[in-house]
Amino acid sequence: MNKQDKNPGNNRENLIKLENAGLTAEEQQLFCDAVPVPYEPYSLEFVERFHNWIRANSLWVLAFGTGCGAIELNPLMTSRFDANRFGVMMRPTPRQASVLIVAGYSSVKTLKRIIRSYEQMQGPKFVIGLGICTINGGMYYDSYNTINCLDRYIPVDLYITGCMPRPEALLAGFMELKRKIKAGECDGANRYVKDFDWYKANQKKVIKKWDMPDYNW
Amino acid sequence: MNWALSIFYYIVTVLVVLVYGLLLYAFIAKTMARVQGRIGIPIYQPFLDIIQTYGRRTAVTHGYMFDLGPVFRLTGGLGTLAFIPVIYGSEIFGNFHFAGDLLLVMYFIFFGQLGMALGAGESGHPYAPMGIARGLAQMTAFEVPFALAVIAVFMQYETASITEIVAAQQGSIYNWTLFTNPFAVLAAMFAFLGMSMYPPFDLVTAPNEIPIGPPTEYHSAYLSLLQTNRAIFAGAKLVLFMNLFFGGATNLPIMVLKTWAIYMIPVLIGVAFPRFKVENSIRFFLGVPTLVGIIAVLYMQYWGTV
Amino acid sequence: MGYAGLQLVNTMFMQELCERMTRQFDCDQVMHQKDDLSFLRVDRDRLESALMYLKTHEGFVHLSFVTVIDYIEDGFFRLNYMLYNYDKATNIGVQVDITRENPSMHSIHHLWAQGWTYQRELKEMYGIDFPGSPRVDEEFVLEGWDGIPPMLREFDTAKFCEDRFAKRDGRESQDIKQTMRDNLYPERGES
Amino acid sequence: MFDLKRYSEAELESGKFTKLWHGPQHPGITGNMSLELTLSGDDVVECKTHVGYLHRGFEKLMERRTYIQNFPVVCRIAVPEPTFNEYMYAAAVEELAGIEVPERAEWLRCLNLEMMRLASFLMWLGGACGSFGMSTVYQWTVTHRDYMLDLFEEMTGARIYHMYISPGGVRAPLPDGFSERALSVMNGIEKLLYEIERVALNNHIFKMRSQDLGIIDPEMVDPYGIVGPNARACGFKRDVRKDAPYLVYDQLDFEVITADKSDAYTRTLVRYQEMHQCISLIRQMLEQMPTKGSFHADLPNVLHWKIPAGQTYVKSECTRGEYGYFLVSDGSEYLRRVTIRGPSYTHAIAVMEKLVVGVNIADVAGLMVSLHTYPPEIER
Repeated sequence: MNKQDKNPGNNRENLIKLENAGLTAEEQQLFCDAVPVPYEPYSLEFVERFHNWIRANSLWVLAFGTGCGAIELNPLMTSRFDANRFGVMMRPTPRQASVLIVAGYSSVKTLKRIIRSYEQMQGPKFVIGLGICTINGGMYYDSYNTINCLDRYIPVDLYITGCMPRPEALLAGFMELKRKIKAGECDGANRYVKDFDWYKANQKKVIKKWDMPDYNW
Repeated sequence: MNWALSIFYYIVTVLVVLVYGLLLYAFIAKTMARVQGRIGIPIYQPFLDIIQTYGRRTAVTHGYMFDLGPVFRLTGGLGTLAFIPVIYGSEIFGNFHFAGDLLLVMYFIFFGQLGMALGAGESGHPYAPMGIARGLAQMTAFEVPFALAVIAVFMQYETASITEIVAAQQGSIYNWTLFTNPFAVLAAMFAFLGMSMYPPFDLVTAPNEIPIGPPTEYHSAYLSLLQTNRAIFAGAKLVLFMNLFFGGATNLPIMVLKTWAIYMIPVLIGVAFPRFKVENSIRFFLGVPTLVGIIAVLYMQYWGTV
Repeated sequence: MGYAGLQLVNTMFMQELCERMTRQFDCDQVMHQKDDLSFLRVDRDRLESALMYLKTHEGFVHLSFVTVIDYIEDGFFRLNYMLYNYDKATNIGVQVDITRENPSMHSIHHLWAQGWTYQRELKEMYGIDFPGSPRVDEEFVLEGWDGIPPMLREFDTAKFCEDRFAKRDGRESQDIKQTMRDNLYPERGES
Repeated sequence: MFDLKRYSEAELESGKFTKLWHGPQHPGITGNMSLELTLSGDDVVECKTHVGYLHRGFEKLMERRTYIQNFPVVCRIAVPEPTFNEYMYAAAVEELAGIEVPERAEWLRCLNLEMMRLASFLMWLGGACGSFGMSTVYQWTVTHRDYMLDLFEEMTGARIYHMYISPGGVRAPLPDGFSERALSVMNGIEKLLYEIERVALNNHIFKMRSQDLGIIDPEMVDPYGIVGPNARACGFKRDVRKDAPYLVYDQLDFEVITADKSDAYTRTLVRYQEMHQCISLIRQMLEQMPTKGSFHADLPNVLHWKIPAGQTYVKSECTRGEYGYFLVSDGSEYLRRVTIRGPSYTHAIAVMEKLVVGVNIADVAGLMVSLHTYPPEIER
């Protein structure tokens, strides 16, 4: 994904504080306005590789059924397919989760919640786009309320196509995600911070009721 | 004994109990998975989880108390373990036992929860105080039968030293408190159901009601501390129950076997039961278990034979 | 009584009902779609009393849904209140035409406690106002909508999508007719 | 008359109440919707539902597609029960266009619908037990639902979105040996149901928590438009399958199941009995079903399909009650307007807001599941 050419002048260096213009003056004091910074990998390479291996084998998925794809997550987590075998677990709170599954189409209203959840997750964090509708809109390409390309709003590490993707496809997707994490290719959280302005501009173009802080710590 | 050596032995004990607690946790998770028809997590998964949470590269704090919460919690776990002789007669696993250690241990069991309450309260998430209120209410309730059981044990052995209690139970299986004072054991096991946070008493982390309660906002290294504590604390609690009621252990395999067997009781009840509401839970603990506890004390008072 | 017998009774009941309604409420158009479904059209101001009559005297106690059909060519909205009679197993659709400019309609919330949800949806999706209906001005399914109400016929969702949401490079939309002709019946050619 | 208790700022300012957002990211909420709760201690004093997280604008999209293009679209409307959408759309189009469906297709459709009902109920039963903390039952039922999905895959070629019931008939006949395999799955599910009855429905704690929770007053049923098992649990003998039989339901032997008090426990029991009824219906159909004959009507070229002008309302009984399509055609290649009436529309919004007042926060999930709501059919 080559985004640098689309990025209209990254002026992060000049930026000290987020504006949080969507909030009222009273609320602005309640929220953090620090600009997110990318995290550094461990300085020793073998430590980083070790941690990547650990991360790959302990994937905590945020239990957030954003769309119809959530219906295939139930068989995935239960006895027929049992993703627990591979260290995939559901966590009910974004603070503790490391994988966000965007299950199918996301309407604009849900996208706002997806962004909030994603920003509250602690890095390294990974995003799986599930279903064709996250890739290019799929069946809802002309719907006025669903976004078409998910990776314009949050960085996506892996897409699983299909409508619906079967649980086997999801398992294969998790395996592929593990491979990518082990290889150190999943740096979505850092990409998000680096291209912060581009992502925010895209998000604000779609979400018209922006009554939340610019970055949800 | 040299104090430096004793601290070294304590650290060894903590590590052993930590590893054992994590393995036990994975084993229990696998057992529950088998009941549900699944294979379940690999046996080494809890270790990976701890390192994974520890290895998160970002963290957000909500204030000093928030930072201190997991520390308090871990202190509670370590403190509990510090005064329980894990293996009877062993120099390495003997820990800092002294004449009144049982009283101190009972204090430490609840210390961690209170500290956690302070920390989670500052996280600002509405589910956290809700979980704390539930947890503290339930804790107050199950403390009654547990305290009564421990009082009965005091009266039976006329000592507050865990080592002496274990010593009194040696020799034959019929010397265990389980057989000499069955009412106290029954009351204590009821309390243990509440302590171990499996259904029907998993109110604090009830996933469908207040997902996952107090630690909602805890993440990264904070969560790693909490996970460590969970393993140590579970191990310490099990060892305490084993010492008080099931004759203690003279070597490691016996300890593993007995604690595992004790732990299976709440687990097997847990997989087959729905969850109580908090008022039902309190009502439950103040009912039959408390009555059994009182009977245990009366039994010791009037018919007790030591 | 078998199902066929029930049907016959229902048909007679529906015809009598429609006649009664025509007499009482000046229904200007009656349409029998099938044995257990008829449509009546009433005046805008008589709607409430007609619904009240149907509910209390004729046993049409169940409001299935309220919806709107947008006739942009003729410049009116057609509101449709679908009622159901459990005893006679018959549906009746009461229809009202209202103008498209500053559309507003009487609330039926006092007749059915679920009425406000439908009215809230219609307000958001079509811009039809229901004065007095609870929470009618709140957002229902959309959030931060800044255009004309999306269900209106003049709202072009494909164009809106193109402006608002970026297209993925490489995605093509094909004309289904042409594609099927080319792929399935290549020998027929243009027809 | 039916005054909604209005949300007042002053109350919240007094500091006696807590505002809590339950959902959309919450494991106890069915699907993707949220409840805005005002709590006094642990009790709910005020609730506002927020829907629309799944709004895709189907009614608009369908106006832009030709009749046959809509056929693969409609099943996406309600995820757990796509088949009902397919059938309702096909029935509406057939009625307006005057298409006669072959008898065998009707049997196949009916079989598909009943299997879907059973699969959906299985998932729901798991959720109902899971919301009270019995995750074990949830695991069991979802697995058995997966065996049902295998049957669907065999019958239709897909697990979730079958696209099986097309206007004019069905896409394929039953494969060889289907009924033996279906019967063995049915036997397995029946065994599971008896197991669940022992483990969950007769469990003291389950009863204690779900009895007297969220009682639907019989007087509430008509004003709020409550349908399906929720209404049947308080004694109303209302079932579209009996009131206005469609497909082959008039040839099948079944009774409408009712109870006398609609609380969460009774609703669970009614649905539990309906699951047994589903199994019995599936067995009857597999026995009586014609094995020969055409399964699809001869249609003109679907690309040039024009449906005569008209309007109709067709309905069926889905797991939650009356599910209907209101279709208006103006004689062109595109439909004029379609309205999808899902029972969750009123159950999840008006009824939920009314019932949840006074309920302990711990029971909100249980109450919500006991109403059996699916957000995707509310907002379409």
